[in-house]
Amino acid sequence: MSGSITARITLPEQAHRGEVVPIRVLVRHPMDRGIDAPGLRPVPRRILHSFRVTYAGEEVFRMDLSPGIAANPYVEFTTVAVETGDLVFEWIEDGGAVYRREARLVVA
Amino acid sequence: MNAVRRRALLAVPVAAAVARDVAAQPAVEEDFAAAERAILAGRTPVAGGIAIDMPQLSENGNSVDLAIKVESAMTATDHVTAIHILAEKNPVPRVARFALSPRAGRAEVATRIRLATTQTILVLAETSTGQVHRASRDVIVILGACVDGG
Amino acid sequence: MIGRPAAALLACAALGTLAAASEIRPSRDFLSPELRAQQDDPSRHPGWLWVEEGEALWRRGEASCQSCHGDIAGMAGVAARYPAVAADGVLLNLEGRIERCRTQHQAQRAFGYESEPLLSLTAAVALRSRGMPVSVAVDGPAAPFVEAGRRFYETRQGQLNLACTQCHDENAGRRLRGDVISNGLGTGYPAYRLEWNALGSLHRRLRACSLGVRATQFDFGSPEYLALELYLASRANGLPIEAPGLRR
Amino acid sequence: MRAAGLLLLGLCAAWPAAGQVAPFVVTDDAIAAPLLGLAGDRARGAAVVRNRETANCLICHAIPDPRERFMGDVGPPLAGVGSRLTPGQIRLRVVDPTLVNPASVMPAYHRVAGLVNVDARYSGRPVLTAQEIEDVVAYLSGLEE
Repeated sequence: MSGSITARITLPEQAHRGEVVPIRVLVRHPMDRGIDAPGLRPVPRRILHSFRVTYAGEEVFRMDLSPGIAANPYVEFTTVAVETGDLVFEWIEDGGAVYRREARLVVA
Repeated sequence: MNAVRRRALLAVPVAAAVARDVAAQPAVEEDFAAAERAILAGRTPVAGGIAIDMPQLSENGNSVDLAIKVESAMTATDHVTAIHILAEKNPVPRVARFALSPRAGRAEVATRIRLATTQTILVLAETSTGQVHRASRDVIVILGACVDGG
Repeated sequence: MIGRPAAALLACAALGTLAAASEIRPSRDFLSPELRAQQDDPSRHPGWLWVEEGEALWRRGEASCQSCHGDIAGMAGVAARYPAVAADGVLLNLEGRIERCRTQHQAQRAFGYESEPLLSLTAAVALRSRGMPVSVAVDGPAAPFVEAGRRFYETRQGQLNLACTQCHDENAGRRLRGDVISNGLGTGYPAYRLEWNALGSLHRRLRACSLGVRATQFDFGSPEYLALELYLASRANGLPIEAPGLRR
Repeated sequence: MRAAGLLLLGLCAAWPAAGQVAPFVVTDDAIAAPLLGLAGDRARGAAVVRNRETANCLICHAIPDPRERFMGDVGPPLAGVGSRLTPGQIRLRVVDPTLVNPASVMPAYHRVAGLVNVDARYSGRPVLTAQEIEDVVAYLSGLEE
């Protein structure tokens, strides 16, 4: 299952082989922490609980998120430029929905 | 979360205030110390080797910038495998866990976290050699005045 | 548009206004260094998520915005001229202008104030004026609206009996608890507000102000807030648009 | 956290009974007599001053308490106010500071007349009751140099 999600992925268009590339990711999500209070209609927790990035055949980054991550999560990490190809970004939401985005990195 | 700061300047958004206040109560609470013990799994942490970049004062507990750099060669034999963020006074003390490999090139991550109140942030970094590095920082969460419960 | 010459005329006619205006500082000057840096950095500013959605909406559909207006880049400077009085005498802010386009030219239903698509489109259009000086018309048909807005701004309201001017002019730069009081300009809206965890309109912020002094909260797009928005823009004439702003 | 929400609910329930403004007489720049002849309580007053839902004094003023952080600076610090002003002068300034200075930015805490666009939820009732005013006066009078 895969849905659409608004994400802004910032990375250099080009990099040299072996260069450490910074990647910044903003994704639109309320990160609902859930409500379970007496007298209120219970609202289930709904957050993006995992985020993984694969590139050139391997997982290069993974993050487990909690309700303690700010709404519209922001993540910054680095990866070594190994070959021209797509970085695949995948978020898993409570309930099992998976969101996927790709961004191309050209390696010279 | 954010009970104190979120309490409106005025007593208007009552239902919203109640809802927000209890929003982050986990079904089963794991306390801060227990969370740290579980990650350490019997290992004794080494102080240092971690730089935490976070403002000493945070204007709004909804979004606190946090950047972490761990000293590591990030080679196949010696690299950081995991970085953990724990928040002492959050309803859920385990805020995030990052899994890294040598493909990261550097052990540097940044994110934005929610803080219920003024507290201590703890960072643990596990390495492929079995070590755990430990560093902490205090952060003051400013009580805002112009809040509307939105 | 006649925005800038008109503003200059008004300033000459009323030296008092000119003197006061010279003390008004851009909203960004009141932000913490962290927030200011983030406002300037699209890769870290969550408001850009809405901009992205707005730019997609601009191109969407058969009778898209783009089919009449061309690329959204052509919207440069437009947001700086709003609120403005339309030919039929109605005061429109940028949101109102977009809604009119929807209903009159695109034969679509209005998005509705504070709806996600309207916020997104407004943010995308406003971004095209980012850094440009506010230049709203304050004379001619706009004059009575500016005057109504000024009266609202200067009237003590609510159970706490406070006028906007008492905080945003007389006490700007001082602290309410941990909050620094700004000059109360709307130049950053729609803005991503950390308290909301979302993008919101100036009128949403004004409703929070009214709540803060325990005064009647007027509706989104109400005549009261529209006139106030124009008056705030007249105070900001010459200062840069910051939208999408980042606020605590 | 949950207690905070319940407290708010409690305040709402108390509103209808609180919609009264006590009569007072201004002599020079003071209200010499306690409102309704009530006795103030310093500890209760200290709580009212800190309460963000009612008086919310610290949004604008600082009090001499190192445990309080991020107090406002729109109004003067309250340390030593008990030495600078008599209880009657403090009472008038809390009840309605516009009677001392019409342009005062400080809200009137015990007034309902002449207010504009008051939200219906607050209409017809003062910010503080006569008892709360007396408690605040007792607390502030005790802040001596």
